[in-house]
Amino acid sequence: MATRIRPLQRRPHARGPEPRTFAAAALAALVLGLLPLAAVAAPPFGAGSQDALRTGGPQAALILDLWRLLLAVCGVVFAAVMAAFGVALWRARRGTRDTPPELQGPLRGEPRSARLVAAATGASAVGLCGLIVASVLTDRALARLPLSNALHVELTAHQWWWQARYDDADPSRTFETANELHLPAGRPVLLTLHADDVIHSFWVPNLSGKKDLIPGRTATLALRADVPGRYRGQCAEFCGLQHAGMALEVVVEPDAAYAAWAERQRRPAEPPTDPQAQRGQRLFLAGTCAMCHAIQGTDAAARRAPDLTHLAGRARLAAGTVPNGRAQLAAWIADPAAFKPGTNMPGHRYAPEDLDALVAYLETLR
Amino acid sequence: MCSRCRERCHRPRPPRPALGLALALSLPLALAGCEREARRLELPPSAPLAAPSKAGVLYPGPYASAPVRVTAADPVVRGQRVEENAYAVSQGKRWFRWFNCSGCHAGGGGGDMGPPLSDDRWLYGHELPQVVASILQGRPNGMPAFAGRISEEQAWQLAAYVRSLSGQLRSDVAGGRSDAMGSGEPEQRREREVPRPDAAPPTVR
Amino acid sequence: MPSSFRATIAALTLCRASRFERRAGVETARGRPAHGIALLLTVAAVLSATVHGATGETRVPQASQAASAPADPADGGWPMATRDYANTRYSPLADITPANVATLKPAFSFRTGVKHGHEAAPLVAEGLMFVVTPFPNRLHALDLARPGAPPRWTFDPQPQPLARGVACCDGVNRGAAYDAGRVFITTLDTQVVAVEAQSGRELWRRRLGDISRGETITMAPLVVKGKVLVGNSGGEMGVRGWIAALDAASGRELWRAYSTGPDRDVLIGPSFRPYYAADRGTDLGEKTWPGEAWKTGGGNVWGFLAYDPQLDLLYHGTANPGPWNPEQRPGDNKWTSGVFARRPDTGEAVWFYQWSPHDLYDYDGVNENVLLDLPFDGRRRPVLVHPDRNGYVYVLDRASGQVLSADPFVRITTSTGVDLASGRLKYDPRTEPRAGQTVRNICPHSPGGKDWQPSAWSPRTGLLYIPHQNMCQDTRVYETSYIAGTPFVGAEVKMYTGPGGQRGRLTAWDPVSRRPAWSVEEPFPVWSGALATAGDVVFYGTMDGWFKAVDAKTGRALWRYKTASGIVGQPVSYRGPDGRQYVAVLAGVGGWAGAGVTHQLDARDPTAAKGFAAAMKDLPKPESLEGQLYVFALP
Amino acid sequence: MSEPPADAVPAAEAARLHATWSDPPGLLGRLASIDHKVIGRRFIATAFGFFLAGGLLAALMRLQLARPQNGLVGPDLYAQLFTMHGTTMMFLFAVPVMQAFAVYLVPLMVGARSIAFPRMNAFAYWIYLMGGLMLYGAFLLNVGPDAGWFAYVPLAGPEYSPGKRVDFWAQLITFTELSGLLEAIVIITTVFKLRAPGMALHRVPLFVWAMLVTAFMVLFAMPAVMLASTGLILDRLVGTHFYNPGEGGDALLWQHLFWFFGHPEVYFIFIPGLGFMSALLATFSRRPVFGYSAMVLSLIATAFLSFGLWVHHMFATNLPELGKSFFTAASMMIAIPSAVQIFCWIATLATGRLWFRTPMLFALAFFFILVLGGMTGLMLASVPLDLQVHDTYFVVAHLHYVLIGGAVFPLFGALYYWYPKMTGRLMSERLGRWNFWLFFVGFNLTFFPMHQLGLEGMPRRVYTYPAGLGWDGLNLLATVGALVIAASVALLLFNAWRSARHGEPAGDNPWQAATLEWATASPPPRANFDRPPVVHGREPLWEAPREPRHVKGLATDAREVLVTTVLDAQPDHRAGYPDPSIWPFVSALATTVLFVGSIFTPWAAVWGLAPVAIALTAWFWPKPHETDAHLRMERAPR
Repeated sequence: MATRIRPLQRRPHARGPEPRTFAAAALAALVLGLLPLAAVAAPPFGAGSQDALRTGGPQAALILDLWRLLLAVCGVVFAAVMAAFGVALWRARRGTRDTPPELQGPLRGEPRSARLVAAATGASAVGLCGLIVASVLTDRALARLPLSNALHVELTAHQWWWQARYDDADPSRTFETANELHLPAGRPVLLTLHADDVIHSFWVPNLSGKKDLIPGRTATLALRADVPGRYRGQCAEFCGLQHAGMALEVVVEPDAAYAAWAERQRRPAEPPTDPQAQRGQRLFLAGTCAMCHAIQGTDAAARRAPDLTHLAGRARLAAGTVPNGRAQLAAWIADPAAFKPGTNMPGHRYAPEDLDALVAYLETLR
Repeated sequence: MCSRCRERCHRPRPPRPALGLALALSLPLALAGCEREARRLELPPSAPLAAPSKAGVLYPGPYASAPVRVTAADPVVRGQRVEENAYAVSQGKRWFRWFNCSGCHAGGGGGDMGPPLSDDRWLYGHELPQVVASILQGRPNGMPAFAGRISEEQAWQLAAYVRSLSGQLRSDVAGGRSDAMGSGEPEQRREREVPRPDAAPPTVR
Repeated sequence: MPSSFRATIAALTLCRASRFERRAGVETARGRPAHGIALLLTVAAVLSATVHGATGETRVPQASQAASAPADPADGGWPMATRDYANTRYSPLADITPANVATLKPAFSFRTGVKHGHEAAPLVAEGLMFVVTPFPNRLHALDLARPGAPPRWTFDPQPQPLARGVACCDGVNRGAAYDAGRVFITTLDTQVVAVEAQSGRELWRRRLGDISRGETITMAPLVVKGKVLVGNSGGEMGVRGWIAALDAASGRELWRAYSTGPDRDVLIGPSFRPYYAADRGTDLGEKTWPGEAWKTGGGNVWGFLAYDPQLDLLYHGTANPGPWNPEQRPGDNKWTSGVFARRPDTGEAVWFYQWSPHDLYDYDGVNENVLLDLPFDGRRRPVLVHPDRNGYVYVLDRASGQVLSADPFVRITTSTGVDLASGRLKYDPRTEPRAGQTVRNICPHSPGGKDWQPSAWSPRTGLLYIPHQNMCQDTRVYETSYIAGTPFVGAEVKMYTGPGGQRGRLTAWDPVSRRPAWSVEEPFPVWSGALATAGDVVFYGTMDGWFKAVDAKTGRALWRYKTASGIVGQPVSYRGPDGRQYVAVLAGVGGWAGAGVTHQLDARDPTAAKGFAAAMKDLPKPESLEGQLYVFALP
Repeated sequence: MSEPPADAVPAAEAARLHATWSDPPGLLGRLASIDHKVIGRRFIATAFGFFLAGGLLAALMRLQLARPQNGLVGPDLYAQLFTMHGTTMMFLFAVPVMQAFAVYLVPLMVGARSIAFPRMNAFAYWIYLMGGLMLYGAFLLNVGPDAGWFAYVPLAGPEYSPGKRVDFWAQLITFTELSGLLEAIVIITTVFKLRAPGMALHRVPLFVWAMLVTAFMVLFAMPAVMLASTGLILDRLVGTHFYNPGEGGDALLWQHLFWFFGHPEVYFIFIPGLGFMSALLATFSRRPVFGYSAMVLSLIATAFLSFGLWVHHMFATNLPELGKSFFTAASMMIAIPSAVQIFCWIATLATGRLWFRTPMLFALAFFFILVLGGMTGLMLASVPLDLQVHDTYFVVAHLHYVLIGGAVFPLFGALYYWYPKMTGRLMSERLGRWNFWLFFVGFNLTFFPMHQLGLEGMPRRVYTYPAGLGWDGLNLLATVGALVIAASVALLLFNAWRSARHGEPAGDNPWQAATLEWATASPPPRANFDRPPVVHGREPLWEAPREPRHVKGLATDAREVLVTTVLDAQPDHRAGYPDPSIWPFVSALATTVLFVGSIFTPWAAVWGLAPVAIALTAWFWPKPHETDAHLRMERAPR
C-alpha cells in the first residue's frame, strides 16, 4: 500500500454562491450554462441498464408487451385522427374575413357529419374498452408471478440510500447489505418495502414497475430477473436534496454465483492483518465512521448508514453514484458533499496517512 | 449578501406593489429569512477532533482534554449562525436520534437515564458553546464524550437543537412536530424556559 | 381458602430441609439448605451467637401444627432479599395479626441520604440490620441491640459516578445477601464486594463488567453452596446478559454463563434437556439471531434467583432481548426472556423455558420464581410459580421445565394465551410492533403485568401476593444503532392507565384454582415488594408513601402509615434482639416508575423515562427524596 | 371601423354612460377600480408575468440538465426551481389566466354591462397578485418552497422541510384558493344572471359554457386542496397530526386530498382551452361549431369524470387491485368526451371555409399536440404501464403535451384573437407566424424526446443524472428546444408590446366573428355596450338582425345592470351596481398580512382578523347616496 492517495482535488460540482438569489442564478445560467463543466470520470454504467425497454425479467417484459400494444393502438388512432384532420384541412374550402358565415347547414342539421362523429366516437369507445381489458389482463398476469421458492428481501429506503436485508427462515442466515442487490437469475424475489423517513419509490425499470415506499406502511413487490446482468435502479419519488443521487444496483447472476455471494455476505468481516489496515480499523472504530456504519465482526453496529461489512465487494459507493475505487473512496470520505451535496455524511480532513490507512482497511472488506 | 445578514427576523412580509418604501424597510427583516433558510450543504470538512483512543466504545466523560475548537471567527458568531438556521437545527434533530441522544434524554428531551433537556435546569451551562462542550467533552455522571465521534459541525447543530428543546431558539427556526409518536409540544411551540441561575452540577444526586 | 388445600400443600423444599435440620439437632429457622456441612455449621454458629438467649425457643410457632409450616419460626432473621431460596418472602413470625396490626407504631428509622429509588430489602442477621442504598451503594449496618438502632458501621464501595448515567431505570439496588458472617453487595458499576458483617471490613471485591458499555449490576446476589451468584443489567444498552458464580471466600470467578451466543458460552452441555422442542438444538443462542445481533442481545440476569436444594437446581430468569425493536432481531432470540435451571456448581444448564420467544415488548423474564410443592392432577409436584411481565402466572414443573398452567392475572392484549402443547406464547398480531407504526393499546405495558417487585407466598393461605401494575402503552419502534455505551432500545413508549382506572394492584393469586382470590387497587403501580407473615397480615408499600397492611385472607385494609417518600422497597419482618416482631421497609421513591419524580424529568414529554414519567405525573412530590428506613413494631 | 350602427346612441348619452361607469382618477382610483375589463387586463398581464417567471425557472432547469453531472444548479436551488415552476404554472398561471380571460370576456360575451360581484372580483385579483408576489418575494430571499408543487408529506411536513419554505407554499395555496373560489362564484353568477335578454342557456357561446363548467369544477375541487393545505400548515405550525402516521394521521391522506383537487385542476386548465378552441374554430372556419349540444354535454361529462380519476396519480402506492382497475377505466373513459369534441371540430373544419390566421394556427396545432398527449394519457391510465413510466420524463412529456397543447396553444391563439378587442389594435401577423412556428417546433423539440427519456428510465425531479445511461443526447435536444421556446415567447412579448402602439387598428369586429364581444367598440367602452344587446340566436352577429335589438330603459346616470333569469334569460329586474371602492384592495392587503403573519405565528389568525374585519366592514358599509340613487330609480324607472 505504498501509493498515497490524495482526495480528488477537483470537485465534480462547481460550487456556486450559496444561497443564491434568483437573479444571480439567472445570470450564472447565462454565463455558465454554455461552459463545459467537469464531471467525475465515472465509468459509464452503460446505456440501457436503466431502461424500461430492455427487459431482464417477466414483469418488465409483460409491461413492455402492453406498451407495444398500446403504442400500436394509439399510434393507429393518432394516425387516423391526424389523417381525418389532414383530409379536413386539405379538402375544406378556404375563406377570408369577408367570407359570409355558413349558417344554413348547421341549422338544417348535418347528418353526414353526425354519422361520422358518432361512428368515430363508437369506435373510440370500443377501442378504449379493448385497452382497458388489455391493461387489466396484464395487471393480473403481473400479480400471478409464481412465488414459490421466492427469495425474500426487506428493502428499507432512507434519505438517500437503500438498506437491504435478505431474509431466511433461519434468522442466523439473514444478512444485510446496502445499495447493491444481488438476485439469482430465474428465481422470484419478494421485496418487502419500508421507508424510514419520507416517501421513496423503488424502481428498476429493466425488471419491473415501481412501487412507493411510504412511511408507516408496508408494501410488497414481486419480480423475477431472468437475464443475468447489472441493472440500475433509482428512487422515483422526490425525496429531498439527494433524490437524484439515490440509485441502486441490481446484479442478476446465475444461481451458483448468487449463492457464493450470499455466503460471502453472511460472513463477518475478517480482521485485518496488514498493519496499515489495522490502523485503519482503529480509526474506523474510534472515529465518526462507527457512529453511523456497521461492520459485522467489529464493534461497529450502527444502522444509520450503509452496512460496510463487504464494502469492497460493491461496484459503487454512495448509493450507486460513485465508482468504488481507492481514489474515489478516499475522495468520498474526505468530502462527500462534493459528490452529493446534502448528504448526511460529514466530511473529514484526515491526515493523508490516516486516510490511507482507513481506505486500506475498507479495501479489505471484501 | 444573505450570508452576511444577521439581523433578527421576526416577521418578514412580502414586498407589496407600489410600496417601495415598505419594501426597503422590510428588506433587512426579510434578509434574516434567508439566513434562516440557507442549506449549507457544502461546508468545508473539518479535521477530526482528537479522539480518545478506545475503539468501539464512547469515551466516558468527562474528557476534558477534548478541545472545543471553533473554526469560524468566534464561537458567538458561529453559534448564531447555527441557531438562526432552521436547516442546521433540523439536522441537529436528526443527529439527536441518530447518535442515541434520545435514548438517554427521551425523544422530546424530557429525560430518562439522562437529565431532561427541556426544562430550566442546566447542569453544565445553557450557552451554546457550553452545550457544545458538554457534548464533545462528556460529563461525569454518564454523559460520554463525543469528541472525535461526531463532526464538529454536527456537535454545533446538536447543541442548537438541544437548546431548542427548552425554547431557547426563535420559533421560526426551531423545528415543528416529528413524524413519530408525539413527544411533547413541537420545539417551535415551546415557551422559553428561563435558565435557572442557581443550577449547578450536583455532586451526588 | 379450603382447608383441604392448605393441608395438601407441601410447601417448599424448605420444610423438608428444616425437618432434616431438626433431626440433625441444628437450630436453623431460615429454611436454609441442609446440604453443605460447613455452611450449616457456620450458620449454626452464627445464629447461636446472634440470637440472644432463648428468644427463639420461647415463642411457640403458630404454624407448627400445620404441614405447611415452611420454616422454623425460631429464627427471626432475614438473610437474603426474598428471605429464602424459594423466594417466598414469608415470615413465620405471627405476633402481628389482623387483630393488633392497627396499633403498629414506628420503632425507629434511619436516613440513607441517597435520592435514588430504594428498592432493596433490609437484611437482618447477627443482630445487625444491613441496609444497602442505591447508587452509591453504601452499606449501613444498624445495631439492633442498641436503642434506636444506631449505625455500627458504614461501608462505601465508591463506585464510579459514570455508572449512574448508564443505568436504565434509576441507579437502584435490590439488596445484599448475608452468608456466614459476610455481607455481599453489588455495586452499580458491576462490582461485587464482600464485607465482614461485624466490622464492615472489605474482604474482597471483584469487577465483573464494563460500565463504559453500559453494563451495570442492580440485583441482589444469592449465595448458594459457597458461591455468590450474580448477574448483570443493561438490556437497554445492548449488554449481553450473563450470570456468574464467585467463590464466596475469595471472590474468584468460578463460572459465567451467558444468555446468548454459542452453547459453550451459555454453558449448555450434554445434560441440557429442555422440555420443549423449540429449545433443543445446538447453538440456538446464536442461530436464533441475525448475524452477530446476539452479541448485543441482552438477556441480562437481574432478577431474584431461586435455588432448590433437593434437585440442586438454580433458577434464574433472563431479561428482554436487545434492542426493544423486534424487527432488528428476527428469530426466537434464545435465551432471552426465559428461565434457566442450572447446576450451581458448574453453571451447566439443565433446562430452559422461554416465556416470551422473540420478545416484542421488553417483557423481561426475570421475575421471581417461587418454588412450591403444589397438587396438580391429583399429585403433588415440585413447581415453580412465576408471575411474568407478559401478564401470565406460570406454573412450571421445576424438575423438567414443563408448563403446567399459565393464566392471565392482568388484562392482556399482546397475546391470546400459552399453548401448553408447545409451551409457546401465542402473540396477538394486532399489537405486534412494526417499524414506523404506532401500535396502540399494548397491555400490559413494557414493565409488564408485574415488574421486578417480588411477590410473597403464604403457605397458610395458599395465596401468592402479587404486587403489580395495571397499565397499557402505545409503542412506536424504529431502527436504532448500537453505539456502545449509549441506549439500544429503538422504541418510543407512551404509557397510560389500564382498564379500571387504577394503575396498581395487589392481587392474591391462588395457583391451584388458577384465579385471583382477591385484589386491592391502588392509584399508582404497586412497585414495592410484598411481605406475607404467619400472622396472616400482608404488607406492601405504595409510591405515594403509604405503608399498608391488609388481611391475608380477604385483602381487607387493616393499617397504613404515611412515610416521607414513596415506597418502592421490599418490606421484611424479623424478630429483634428484644424478642419482638418488627416490620421494616425502605422508603425512597424511584426506580423506573418513580424516575420522573426522582430525577425531576419533564413529564410534558410523554416519552420521558420510556413513558413512565408522564404516566406518573400526578405522583405527588414526596416530602423528601432521600431514602429512609422505617421499622415498625407493636407497642 | 365599420360603419356606425344605424341606431347609434347619441354622443351625450355615451358620455354620460362613460362618466357613470368610469373609475375615479389617480392612483387611488386605479386601486379602487372594479371594472371587469381593467381587472381582467391586469389579471391577464399578471398571469403572463408569472408565466414568464415560471418559464425562466424552467429554462434554468433545462440548462442544468443539458449535460450529465452539470454543476450549474445545485440540488437545493434545483428543488426550489422545479417546485416554483410547477407551483407557478399551475397555481399562478394556468388556472388564473383562464379565469382572467373569463373575467374580461364573459360579461362581454353574454352582453352584460359588467361582471357580477365586481368588488369581490377586484378583491380576488388583489389576493391573487399578493399571493404571487409573496411567493416570489420568498423565493428571491431563498425561502422558495422546495418540496415539489405537489408537496408530498412527510417530505413537506415539519420534520423534513425545516424553515418556512413549505409554509409559504401552503399559504400560497390559501391565496390562490381564495382567489379561485371567489372568481368561480363571480363567473357563475355572471353567466347565470347577467346574460343579455334572449340568451337562453342553449344560446350561450361555447367558451362561456366552458368557463361555467370550469367555475363549477373549481367550486367542488378547490376545497379539497384547501383542506389539505390547511392540514399541512397546521401540522407544520401548530403540531397537529393530520399527516403523521405516528399519531393516527396518514401520509397518503395528503395524496388523496391533493389529487382529488389536482386531477380536476388539470381539467380546469384544459376545459377553458376547449372553450378557446370552439371560439377560434368557429370564427376561422366561418361557421358555427358542429354539434353544439354534443359539445356542451361533452364539457359537462369531462367535468364529472375528471373527479373520478385522481387515483391514477397514485398507482405506485399500495392500492387494492379492484380500485386500480376502476380508476384505469375511468381514466380511459374520459377520453371519450374529449374525442367527441375533437371529432366535432374536425367536422367543423371539414365543412367550413378555413381562414388561416395566427389564432387559427395555434388552434390547429392543438390537434396534433393534444391528441398526442391524449394518447400518452391513455397509456398512463393503464396501471401496469403507469408503474413503469410514472414519475419519469414520460409523464413530464405527457403533461406538457396536454397542458401546453390543450391550454397554452389555444391560449396564445386566444391572445392573438382577443388582443384587438382589448387594445383596439391587431397583433402583427408576420411575427405571429414566426411566433407560432418557433413555439410549435421548440415545443416538440423539447418535450417529444422526453417520452423516450422516460421509457429509458430517467426519473423526474432529478437535478442531475450520470453520464452513460444514454440520456445525454436527448436531454441536450430538449434543452435546445427549450431555448427555442424561450425565443418564441420573447417574440410574442415583442409582438404584443409593439402592436400595442403600431398594430393595425382593429375596428369593432376585425375577425367578423359571431359573439357579442365583437358587437361593441375595441376596446369596449366603460359600460361595455352603449346599449346592451338583445339576443335571438346562437350566433348573434352572424344572424340577420331582429327586433328588439337593444335593451332600453337602463339608467345612464347611475350604475344599473339588467338581471335575467337563469334558463331563458328573460329580463327579471334591474339591479343597482356598486361604485368603485378602495376597500377590496385594503381588505386584500389586510388578508395578506393575516395570511403571511400566520406563517410565523398561529396567533396572526387572531390579531390579523381585526384589520380584515375593519376593512370588510368599511367595504360593506352602506353609502347613503348610493342607496338613495337606487331607491329613486326603483321608484321611478326611466
